[in-house]
Amino acid sequence: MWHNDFPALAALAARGITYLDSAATAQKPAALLLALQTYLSQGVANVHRAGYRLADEVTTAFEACRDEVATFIGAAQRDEIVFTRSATEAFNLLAYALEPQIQAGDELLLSPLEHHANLLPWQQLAARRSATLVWLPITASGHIDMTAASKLFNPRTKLLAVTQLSNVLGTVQPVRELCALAEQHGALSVVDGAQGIVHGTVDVRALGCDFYVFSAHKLYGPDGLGVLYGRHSLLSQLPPWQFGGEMVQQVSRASASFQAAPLRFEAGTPPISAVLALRASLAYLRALDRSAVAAHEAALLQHLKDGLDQRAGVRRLGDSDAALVSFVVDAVHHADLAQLLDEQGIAVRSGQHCAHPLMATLGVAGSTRVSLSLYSQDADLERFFTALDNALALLQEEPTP
Amino acid sequence: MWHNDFPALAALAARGITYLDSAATAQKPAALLLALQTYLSQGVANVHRAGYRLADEVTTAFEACRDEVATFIGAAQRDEIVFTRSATEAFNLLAYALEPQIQAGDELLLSPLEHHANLLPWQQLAARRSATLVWLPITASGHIDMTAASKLFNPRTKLLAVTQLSNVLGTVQPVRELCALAEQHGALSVVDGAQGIVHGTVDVRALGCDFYVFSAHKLYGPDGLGVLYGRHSLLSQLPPWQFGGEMVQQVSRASASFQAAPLRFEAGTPPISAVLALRASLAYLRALDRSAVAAHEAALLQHLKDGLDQRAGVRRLGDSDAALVSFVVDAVHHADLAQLLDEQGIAVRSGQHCAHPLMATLGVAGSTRVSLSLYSQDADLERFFTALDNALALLQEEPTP
Amino acid sequence: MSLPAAAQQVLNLLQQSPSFEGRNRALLQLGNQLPSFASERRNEQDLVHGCDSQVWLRCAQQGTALHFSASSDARLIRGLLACLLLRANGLTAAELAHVDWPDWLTQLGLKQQLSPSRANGLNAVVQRVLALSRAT
Amino acid sequence: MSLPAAAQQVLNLLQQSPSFEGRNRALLQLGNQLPSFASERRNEQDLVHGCDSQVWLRCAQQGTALHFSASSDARLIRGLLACLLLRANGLTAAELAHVDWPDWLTQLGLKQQLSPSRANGLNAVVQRVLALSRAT
Ligand SMILES: Cc1ncc(COP(=O)(O)O)c(C=O)c1O
Ligand SMILES: Cc1ncc(COP(=O)(O)O)c(C=O)c1O
Repeated sequence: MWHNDFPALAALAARGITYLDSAATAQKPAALLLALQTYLSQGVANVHRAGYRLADEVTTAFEACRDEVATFIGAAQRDEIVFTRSATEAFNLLAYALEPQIQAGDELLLSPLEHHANLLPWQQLAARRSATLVWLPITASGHIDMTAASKLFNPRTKLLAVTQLSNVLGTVQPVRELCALAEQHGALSVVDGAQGIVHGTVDVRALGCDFYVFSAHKLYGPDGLGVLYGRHSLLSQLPPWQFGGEMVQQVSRASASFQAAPLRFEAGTPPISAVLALRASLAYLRALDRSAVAAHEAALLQHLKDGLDQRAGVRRLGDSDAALVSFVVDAVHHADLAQLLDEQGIAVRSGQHCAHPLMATLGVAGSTRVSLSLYSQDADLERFFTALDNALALLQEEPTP
Repeated sequence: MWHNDFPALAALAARGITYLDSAATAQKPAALLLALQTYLSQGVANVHRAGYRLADEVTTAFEACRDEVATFIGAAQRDEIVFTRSATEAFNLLAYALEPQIQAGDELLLSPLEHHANLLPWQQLAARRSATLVWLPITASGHIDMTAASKLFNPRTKLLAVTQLSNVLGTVQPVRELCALAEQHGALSVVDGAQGIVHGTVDVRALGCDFYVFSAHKLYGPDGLGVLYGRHSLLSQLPPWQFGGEMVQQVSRASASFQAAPLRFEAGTPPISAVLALRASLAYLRALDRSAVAAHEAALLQHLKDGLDQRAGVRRLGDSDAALVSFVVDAVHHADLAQLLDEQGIAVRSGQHCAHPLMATLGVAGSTRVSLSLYSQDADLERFFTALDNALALLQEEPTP
Repeated sequence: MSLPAAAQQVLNLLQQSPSFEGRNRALLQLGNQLPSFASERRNEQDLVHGCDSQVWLRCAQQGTALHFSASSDARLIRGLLACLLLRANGLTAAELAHVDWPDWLTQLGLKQQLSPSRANGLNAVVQRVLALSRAT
Repeated sequence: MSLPAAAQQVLNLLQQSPSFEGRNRALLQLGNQLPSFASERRNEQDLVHGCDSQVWLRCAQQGTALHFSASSDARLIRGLLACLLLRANGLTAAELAHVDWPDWLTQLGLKQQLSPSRANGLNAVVQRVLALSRAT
């Protein structure tokens, strides 16, 4: 139903391509294309400290997006929203800006489900500060084990960094409970919402997290833009990380003073058109019936799981709660499967999904991931299953001796 | 002549707006709008390690832009080109990645002309490492004084960071000579090409710099994208700075190994559509007769300087060589002038232009900056002068007692 | 809430002179009337951040009525400040809290100037006026 | 430069079976014929980075002729490797330098597979073949 709002889908269909990789990046609604085209064809300007009305208009629209993001995720204040290049940059900003707060022997609590973006910055921070990464165990279904987790918090725990929705398993994590534990133990909490925000309503205050991160391009928005939410009392205390124009108050040859958050974290010319484009995407999403979307995605997910379970040799990894499923096939290499699916126009992810430690934990070299979005349809899954059957027919054949 | 290639100019003209702030950000050619629209409406995909043909196509186009940037600036190899969020991010990347090479007592050589983006990252680095910033004197015309400069290099000099073209004065700096001095003294050289690349052909090998930085949005390209060029022998030795997906080789819970440059510096999903858009802008620029462009801009600049020099009380800052002029007016506050110009539809920059130390050096609180581009026209300047005369008629009137 | 007399006057003045010249000449005149700060009173704590010119603002209390004085090194900005002060002066903190500033500037034909992203800092000045009034 | 006989055979085989099934079955068969590496010979230095599957490649010299052996844990990739090796084996380093790989894969109907951005790593394998041949 919503899929007519996404012009690329028709173009892909015309080429025989079925896009089932929305967890990597989502196709864009027409509203986004229009917003970009309008901005770029009506006159661009740089933002902040506008001396003329065009710059004032652009800045106002830019800052309006900050308000809309704040509303979208339930932030208490607009200045809790920082625009970054991507989710990845947001995690790096945090890992550098929090560095002074981490001492030797401190513990950073991570799950083995984490995407490299929410793992490597902490791994590097731990190395720089002689801190320790502590790993939250996961259950067979791919959920963080809360009983085990609660025992891992201790006075040395300084930070919790967990994903809301695994980009490999599709499992929804007990983030609210974990953040509550973190708070009880005086630890900071960082939630990776890159996947989570796409498939459910987010309320950062209800989650109780200190920081929340996502990328616009997965949320039907533009690439080149990420969002960092930070609780005001914490964000406003973090030192700036990148330096340049617009984030300063006074600069002399010897020293400088900086703006308050969020501007102090937005050095230089920001991705203006991406911010305006995100605004259009959020407006589009806001106008949807989100419970209808959720129901649609849930039905698709069930269809996907059932279909996979019916196929011999196919084993799902974990038990997905939302939007995506990874699987392996006995005696079939995921790279071979990827190649045969691609030849049949099926665009799915194959490999380690930027989550090497998780793959090691699961004991698999790689997997095939099918991911869904609000514009996915049952027909997409039918095409996928047909292609899968064709591929497996070849790959599961006994090798001629 | 070229101004018909920029759709926003007609829209601005229809609103009575004369855009003379291209040094802040440039309007976009139709070719860029088309490239964006095509990409977004034909099907987006994430880049690198493609498992299917759509991702392969997008990655190929993305990487082709790297080749085109390399050619555009005369880099020896494509892998000397790193895509960043902006020029600002590129300077920050350098200042963090070079940090291990800077020791207490080392000297970093800067000019007082630098934009905050090419000043603050070094100021912060100097503070972190107890290094010293040493300032290259400038002449009355606003050029780095080479005689004085040559005496400032010494064995403690570790790095030279200078702008190619001042964003406040429009003066072209003796970058080639300075880089040669840096090389002789074993110092690294960083050139800020944010303005320079827009108004002349750049050949990084002829310049002899180690690093060269610019922003796409000033070069008729998209916002949200910067470029860092690094000499291969140096860039390939720099440690990564931001961490996340795509920049790794192997990741375990305890450690990680990284890709070679440039990918090691491009953590996470890059600004893909901006890279594709830049490619379109570069193709557009390549097709122009660049000497005709240079002649056009030179004639406009002369028109601008002459016009300003004819007005009583108007004093130009420095002696611009290219593309932009800053001026002050006796007994007139730049903020008042900005307001009256804006009311008449003139979009020019007013203030300190992200160059506080330069303003302090020049002894002015701020200035008005008119900046030109290849799409500027004499008629734009005529409208500017009319508005200027109207504004000054009011502001230079004797105050009623 | 009726307009203070001084505010009514400035309204009349600006509404009578809607042209570019007229409006700005009026603003310049208004600015000239602003009592100028002696330079020793231009201290850091009265400086309003976020303005492209230097703007000082202070607040005094006479009974429950508040009186603001302000200055700037830019003449037109002084005129804009005058427009704000003529509307604000003499009001109580409670009354001030109810002033519809966007509406006031719209009536004066100066609405654009109040945008938070404007380098003139007028919005920052209004915020400071309100903060000072709350602090009394 | 005429094609080695084995290369001509694989060309015929793939050109005779242009369908999805035919081509891939042929590739799988070719892959099965690839002498498999004993696992103790799968050492780190023979591993070709940049492939989604694990690919090993080594080179031996017989006179001036080069002989490559390769393997992978993925069967179709093995087939693709076989296509490369059948074209390369027996050539001298000088001859190898002149092989037009994109053209060869185009003839086989496999051109897409050689893209540098492909996770299959075939491009990386070709680069390694050339590097090894230059090193002899
Ligand atoms: C769970 C998760 N976190 C973080 C990221 C990183 O996002 P980006 O590459 O946009 O920075 C991703 C994207 O793959 C993801 O799936
Ligand atoms: C000389 C110079 N350097 C650096 C920059 C910073 O560019 P950006 O804001 O795109 O990072 C600018 C832009 O104003 C500039 O003019």
